[in-house]
Amino acid sequence: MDKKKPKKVFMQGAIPPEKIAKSIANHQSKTNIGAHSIFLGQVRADEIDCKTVSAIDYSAYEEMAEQVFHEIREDAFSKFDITCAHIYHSLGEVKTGELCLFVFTSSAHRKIAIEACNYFVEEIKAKVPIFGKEIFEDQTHQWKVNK
Amino acid sequence: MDKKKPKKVFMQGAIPPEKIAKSIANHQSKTNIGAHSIFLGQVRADEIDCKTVSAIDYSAYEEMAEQVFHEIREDAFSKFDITCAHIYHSLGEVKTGELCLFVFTSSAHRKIAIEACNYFVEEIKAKVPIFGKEIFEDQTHQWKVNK
Amino acid sequence: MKINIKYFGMIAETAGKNEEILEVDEGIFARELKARQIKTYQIADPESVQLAVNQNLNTEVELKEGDEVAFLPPFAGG
Amino acid sequence: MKINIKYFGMIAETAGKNEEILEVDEGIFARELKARQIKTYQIADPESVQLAVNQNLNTEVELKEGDEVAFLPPFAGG
Repeated sequence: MDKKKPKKVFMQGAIPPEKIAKSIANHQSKTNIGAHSIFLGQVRADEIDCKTVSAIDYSAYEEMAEQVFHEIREDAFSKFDITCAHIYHSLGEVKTGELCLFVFTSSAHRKIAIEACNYFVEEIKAKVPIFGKEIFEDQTHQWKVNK
Repeated sequence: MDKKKPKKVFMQGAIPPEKIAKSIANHQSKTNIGAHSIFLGQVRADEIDCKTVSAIDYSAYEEMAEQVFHEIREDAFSKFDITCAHIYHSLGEVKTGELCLFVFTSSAHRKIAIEACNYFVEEIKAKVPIFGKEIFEDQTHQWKVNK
Repeated sequence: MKINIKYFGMIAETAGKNEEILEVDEGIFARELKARQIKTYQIADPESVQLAVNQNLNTEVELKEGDEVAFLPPFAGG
Repeated sequence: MKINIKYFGMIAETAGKNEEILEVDEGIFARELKARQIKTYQIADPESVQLAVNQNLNTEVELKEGDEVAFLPPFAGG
């Protein structure tokens, strides 16, 4: 069920820590879960050519991105025996120190939850059309590229 | 610094989801962090011989356990380029669906945070003298063994 | 025939627009449209640019009336 | 000499106590104390029992007056 429901991944601005607490609390009724694995991406104040990043402004090809997120979910559920999986990604400005990505996987056993979480993170970085403008403190910018 | 401070790992009863949100929020001022990896252990309602687990009652050889946690931390900081690491484990009764373990690692880069988190989880399961009494719904019990 | 084009990130910035409708000849391939627009807007680092035709990454497809073609710079999610 | 013994988990349950002070002969090794207590309390699955002498896992050490010896069943953290 959980698997089939189309999920909204994008949210405007930073992901608040309370959202993570709420997601965790929502899984306490699922007593077949033994392990949760969570990955959080946080915007770093990188220094590039003596300028410091103060925020990343995220944009995306949203229709395609939601479709790719859906395919990644389908793949993950066929590869891993997970109970549930949730992904949230920011759009718009996310300041340094704030969270831009939240991946949350759950399973009866730890290895499966952890592997599935890693799978999601790598797939998201590689396949989802999301773009990031790194804004420096002096308001100049450069475009971020995933490594 | 973070590394040297002796940390209290054990807490009485289940770990509330709000504690996780608070730990995350506490790291938003550390703008050299790019990735957090979190592992949560949740008590499963396993069925064994037609009886269902309703809680685990955790006990530990506390003085030794705190020392082993400290050694695991020292090892992890020497092996992985992590910014910070936090571990919390429950003592006493934790009901099914509630959290008994919270491991939280942070790094500039995702692979390091994730690997360090896995390292902590495996080391904790293997090396820390913690014992778990699985209490069934009929109040009988059996002793849990890590696989 | 008409093709709906979308530009993202660095490419939208270079092109100075997020979308446009182009009138092109029948039989044009996505890769040909890519080459043409890269030249038109002097888009930097062309090898790093991916095209999505109707949301599928593919440059070896012949375009049809009404297709949506997106010009995508390197991904930076997460 | 006196040795402080601690029992945990399943072993404490079997022994019916969490700790005791035992009077033993000088020169006794941890493994000898282990064998003795396993017999005394009929502790099940002796291979799974680990001993910590002053918080270090080790059965090949000679015990000294005042040592703390913990009998540890399989770990179950997490």
